Amino acid sequence: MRRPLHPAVRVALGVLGPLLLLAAWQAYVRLADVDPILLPAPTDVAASLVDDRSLLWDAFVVTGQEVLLGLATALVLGAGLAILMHLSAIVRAMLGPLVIGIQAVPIPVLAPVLVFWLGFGVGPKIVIVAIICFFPVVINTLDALDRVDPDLGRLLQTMGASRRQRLRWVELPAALPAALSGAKVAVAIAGIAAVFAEYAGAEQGSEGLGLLINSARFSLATDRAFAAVFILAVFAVLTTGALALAQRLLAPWAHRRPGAPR
Amino acid sequence: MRRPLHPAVRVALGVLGPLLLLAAWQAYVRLADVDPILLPAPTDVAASLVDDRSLLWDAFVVTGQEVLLGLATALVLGAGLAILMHLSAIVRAMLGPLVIGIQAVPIPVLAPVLVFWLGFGVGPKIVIVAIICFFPVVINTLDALDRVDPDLGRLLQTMGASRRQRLRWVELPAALPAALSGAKVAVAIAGIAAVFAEYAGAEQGSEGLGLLINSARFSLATDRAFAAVFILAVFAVLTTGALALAQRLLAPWAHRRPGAPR
Amino acid sequence: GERDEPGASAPPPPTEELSLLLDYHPNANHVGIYKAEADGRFEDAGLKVRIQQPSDPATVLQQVAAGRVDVAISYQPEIMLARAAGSDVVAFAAVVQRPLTSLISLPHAKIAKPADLKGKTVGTAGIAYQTAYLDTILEQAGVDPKDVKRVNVGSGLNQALIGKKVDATLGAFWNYEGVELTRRDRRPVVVPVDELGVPEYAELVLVARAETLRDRESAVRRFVRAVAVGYDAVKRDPVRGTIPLLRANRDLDAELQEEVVEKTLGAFFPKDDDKPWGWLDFDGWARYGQWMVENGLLKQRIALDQAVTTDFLPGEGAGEGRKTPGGKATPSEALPGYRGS
Amino acid sequence: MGYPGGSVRVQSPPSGPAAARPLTARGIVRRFGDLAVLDGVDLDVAPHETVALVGPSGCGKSTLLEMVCGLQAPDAGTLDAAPAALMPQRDLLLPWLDARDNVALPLRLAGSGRREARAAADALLDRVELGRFARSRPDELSGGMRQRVSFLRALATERELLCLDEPFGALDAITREELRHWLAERLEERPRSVLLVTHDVEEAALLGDRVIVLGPRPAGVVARISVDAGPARRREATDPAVVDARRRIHDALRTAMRGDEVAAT
Amino acid sequence: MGYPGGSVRVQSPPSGPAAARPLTARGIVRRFGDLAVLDGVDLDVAPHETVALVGPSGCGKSTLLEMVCGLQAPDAGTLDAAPAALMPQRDLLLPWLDARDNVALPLRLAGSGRREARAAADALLDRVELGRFARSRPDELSGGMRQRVSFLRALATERELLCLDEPFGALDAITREELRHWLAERLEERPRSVLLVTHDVEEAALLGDRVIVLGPRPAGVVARISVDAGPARRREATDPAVVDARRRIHDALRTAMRGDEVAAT
Ligand SMILES: Nc1ncnc2c1ncn2[C@@H]1O[C@H](COP(=O)(O)OP(=O)(O)OP(=O)(O)O)[C@@H](O)[C@H]1O
Ligand SMILES: Nc1ncnc2c1ncn2[C@@H]1O[C@H](COP(=O)(O)OP(=O)(O)OP(=O)(O)O)[C@@H](O)[C@H]1O
Ligand SMILES: [Mg+2]
Ligand SMILES: [Mg+2]
Repeated sequence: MRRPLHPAVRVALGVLGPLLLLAAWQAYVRLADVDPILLPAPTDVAASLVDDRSLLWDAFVVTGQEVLLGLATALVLGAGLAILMHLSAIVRAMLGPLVIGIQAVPIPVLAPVLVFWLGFGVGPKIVIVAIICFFPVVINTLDALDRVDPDLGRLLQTMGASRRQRLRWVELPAALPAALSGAKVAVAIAGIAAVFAEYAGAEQGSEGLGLLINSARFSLATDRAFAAVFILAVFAVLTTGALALAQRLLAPWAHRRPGAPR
Repeated sequence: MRRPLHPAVRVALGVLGPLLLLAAWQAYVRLADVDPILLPAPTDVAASLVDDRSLLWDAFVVTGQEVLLGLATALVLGAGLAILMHLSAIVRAMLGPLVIGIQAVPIPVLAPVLVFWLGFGVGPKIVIVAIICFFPVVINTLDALDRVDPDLGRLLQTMGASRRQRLRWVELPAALPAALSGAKVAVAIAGIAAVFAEYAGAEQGSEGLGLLINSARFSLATDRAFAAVFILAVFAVLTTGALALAQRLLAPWAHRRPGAPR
Repeated sequence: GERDEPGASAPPPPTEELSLLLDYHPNANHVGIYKAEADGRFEDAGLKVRIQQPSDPATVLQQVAAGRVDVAISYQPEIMLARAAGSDVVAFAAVVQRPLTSLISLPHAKIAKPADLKGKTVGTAGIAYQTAYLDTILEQAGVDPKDVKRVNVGSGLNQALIGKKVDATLGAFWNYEGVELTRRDRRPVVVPVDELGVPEYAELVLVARAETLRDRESAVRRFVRAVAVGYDAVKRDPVRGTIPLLRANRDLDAELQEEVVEKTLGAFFPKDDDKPWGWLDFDGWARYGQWMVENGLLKQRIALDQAVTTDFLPGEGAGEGRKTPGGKATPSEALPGYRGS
Repeated sequence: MGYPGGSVRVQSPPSGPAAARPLTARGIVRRFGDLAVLDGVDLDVAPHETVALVGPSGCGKSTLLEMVCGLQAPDAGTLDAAPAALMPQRDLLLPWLDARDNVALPLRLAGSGRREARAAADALLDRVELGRFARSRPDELSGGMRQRVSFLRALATERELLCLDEPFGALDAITREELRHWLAERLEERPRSVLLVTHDVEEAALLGDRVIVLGPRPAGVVARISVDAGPARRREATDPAVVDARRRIHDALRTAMRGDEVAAT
Repeated sequence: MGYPGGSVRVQSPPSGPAAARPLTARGIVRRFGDLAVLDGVDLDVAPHETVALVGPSGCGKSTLLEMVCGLQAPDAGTLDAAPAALMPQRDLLLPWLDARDNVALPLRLAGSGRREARAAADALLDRVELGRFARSRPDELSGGMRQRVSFLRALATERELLCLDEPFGALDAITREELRHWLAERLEERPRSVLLVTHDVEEAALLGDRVIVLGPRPAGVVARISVDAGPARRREATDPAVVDARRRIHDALRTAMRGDEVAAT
């Protein structure tokens, strides 16, 4: 009967962990005398966070939007495709290798084609984020659907349930918890996906964090690049945390406390 | 009682799907008269596959090695960390946000630092592939461990099982199928991870597919870049397929045929 | 205050949209474009220029060739490669007249002259023609190429240099990284490749599809003239001329950009004062093409009369310089902007 | 896969005014690999008849029920069954639905609105003393409570043929008696055909119009016992006919399972 | 969480030569939210005694067993128990182990080698007619077969106190009788203390040295019945003492569950 940690303790530890890392990093940079163009000290990064806050904020708004739209697309299409592949062995056989193969296409090869079709606006970024995030959702949802206790579905069959009803009442709820693991992976990598997506280019004045990082590196302003990375990391932690919460709220039956009876 | 497709049919459909895509692509390129430096026709890509085969093969050997080593690292460390986080609420609270945050660090920012520490050899590539592939493994394994029916563990407790024994006999086998979904995601993205990893740099003459794609693009030899992508895609399909098979062999109890009784 | 004030009744000229794709993130090399825009030169010319930036320079010609953008800034070698690959892209003005690509090293590597590269490690961006520069440089310096270790570091040139993972890099710009490293007191040794035996070429060039030049000749012409005015304005007052660039791109460091503009001013204009801004030196293109052939970068020489035109340049230059290598062959009448001579 | 040897006909739902026999099974054979489970079982259920199925553990009763419900196919033999509702041996409640929604499920599947179905489910739950657990999820219920919910879920389907696999096995004697009565009552009000698997010989005698006793694996029918004790609702455990049936079932079972021993005594 | 009111002491495994009482529970109270389940239960099990626990479905029997095994804590009261082996109500076999490895599990956990543990498990499986299913996974077994495997797994632990939650509920009458005999025999050979939850009143009377009857929720002990019918191994269902105990248990249960009705008749 393990006690779960008090939420306040959990948050404190969650902050402590990264703080320890930052402290070690600071010490390393100072002691090993690493060139700040290569690896700036956390204090320099913090200074850049403050100095460049309006710049970073504007870029974050752009990237945040790409992340959210791309993620939403990935979740909807990913879950949809997984269901389709689950329902139809033919769709599954035909699309399975394609879905995996597309996953292996490096963004720099893909991006120009998408830009050609969709322009330098938010379009290709959403597509790229969606492509990157889509895959964990598909695989996890599909695998979870495959693992659902077949007896439940068969019982519903005896009640005259249609295929759609079986999906609605048994397979989707049963697969939900594991499918959400995929969503969590998707959420966590969405930020980095947006960064890559922005390599596709942008209209003047609507640069996101990805372009900002890149041009900061070009100008050897590594501290600013790291400041942007810091924002991305915090964003990923927060969105993933939100999804972990959603996971518990959406599928409470799958998260019985180990201490509780039965 | 749905009949599963005959394996031969499945393979045929799996080939047909991509073939249809290629045909559509060929038609599009021809009809829309797209410039080949943006999007070469599949036939051009095929020609490059043949012409540049020795070049591509050498690069593939390099990349394949990075993929396999990075993947192995990711699987071992990912599963290990997930287990550690599952066992210790403190480790989990401290490392959770860090693990997610690191996931959000764009490779181009990370790569130079890794090169600084590890040089231009295979070291930084393995680290980068491992970092990218590690996360789906951790999240899926951890979530799967969290979802294990607590009654099973509690029953073992009454048998005097130690924490380690509970892990060995109940939690690991119970979590295995869902954890393998994470491994599948990792395997599928390992190729693209290696491509990004190679942006860390390599000595001339030992460039993998990632650098090959990069220099092909700067030479506007887009057909060669796509040929490399094709190899990556096929590799991803094969390795993921192998893992799907492993999933069924390692956890047969989780894959009862829906048609079979009980 | 030079604008004429047409009668209040005269309708404003219809504005035409023109998309411009930069070669990379906005920086001091683009200073004239922003100046022109801020001064309303594009507006006056009846243009609405949409500036777009890639993060990946390799994509620029792809978008031009495919028709996604009207005009773009690219690199002379890449335009020649694109032509060889069958794309009908044409260079119609040079933004930077000479090579910016340089061999850069830090003092600790003790590379004073190319011969010192022997036994050293050089980082390149993995771009084939740049790697060939190294071959040429070593050849000129009499160093056996086998005695130099090369590392393909992609976009991490500066990081590799600063991390001392390489002794020198080939691929960074003397006017950008060179200046920035100096400003940051790293005391770099910076030598442009053309000073090491590589034939001179124009680093940044305006390019468009032939089709665009034909169909939108007037718009492109007006665009080039407006940009030229912008660069001229920068030349007259570099400090104030840089302000529009900084306004439009808040992430740029003012002092750095000003210093870069200062250093680059000369390269924005042809050496020969008689030539207009944007001049394209056909002989230079020919020599460079020859070098590419010799180094296996091109299978054969490309027809320059299809690849380059000066017809869109302002003032005296317009319609003048269109030449084929050696100045013998007659210009192709199919060439965009051709008005006979 | 498919149906290698056996043939199955599921009757279309509205079996017409002169209702056909809800279940006719002839020569049913079922094997799992080289394990012969059922070996030529003949079984009929007449309209509105309750047939109790008794047999040793592992002889194939649940398997037979699944075949009747169309979830498995016999390896040989023919089977002609009306659409049937199944109460499976393990409760198979949906963990994400509370007790009420689990019971309401068949109604929802048949097209009822949520509110209507829930009201019906609540009424049923009240009947088995689970009213206050309507909103509890299965993992908050005791074993016997889950069994009752599962039982109600089967009843809630308006199917002509009910296949109940040990419906009262996890209940205490008193509750079991009550539910047995209630079932008998409901069957009188709204007659249906029932195929009832039970290990409780008394229960078989109290509820069954006929009792079919299966032998050990590979199982065939070893006895068919008619219980001539009047309608189930009015039977008492002490009725001579019930006591007699009980004895006969028990003997048949014992004989089938340890044939020689009995012969020896 | 933690143990807000109740206190639990688990005895350390080797309880010394003069073994302490395996179970002493005083005033056990257990609530789930505002549902009062157990309300002041006193319960003792003497060394080598078999205590049967009977009560209405949902009254808290399984909950009590879990508390004895240390899986839950009482909200009030004190509980002092020897380490106990639990056979849970739902079989809880590990799906990834075959029948043999499931039975061998407690031995493996106690440090036996794989081969040795498997041999012991095979011997046990043979005893309950499951020899040929040693290599079957739980999903290939019938309900009663799974129950037997789970029963064997509990027996295989060499714990002093056995907590059995309806061990024979899913078995046919004959097999149930056999297993009951076998258990009685084993307990004679190697005496242990047993806390046995059952819904079968006869079973309680046949196996229990004492029978504790719980009332409906919130449950307290409504009757403590001693069965003076000699050692369990030699009891017959027809022994007068057994018949008498059976009647008394049944009456106690009925009175507790529908008190007024009985008073009325
Ligand atoms: N999927 C399966 N694979 C292999 N064997 C199976 C499978 N399903 C059932 N069996 C076997 O079929 C036999 C009959 O099983 P079934 O569940 O029908 O028995 P039952 O009569 O319901 O027993 P119980 O009274 O114990 O529930 C058993 O021996 C079982 O092992
Ligand atoms: N985790 C839980 N949350 C809420 N209520 C619970 C929980 N576990 C058990 N209960 C309630 O406690 C009561 C007793 O449950 P328990 O399983 O102990 O009953 P039981 O006596 O074993 O019944 P049965 O004979 O039906 O198995 C039930 O009303 C049940 O709903
Ligand atoms: Mg059964
Ligand atoms: Mg219970």
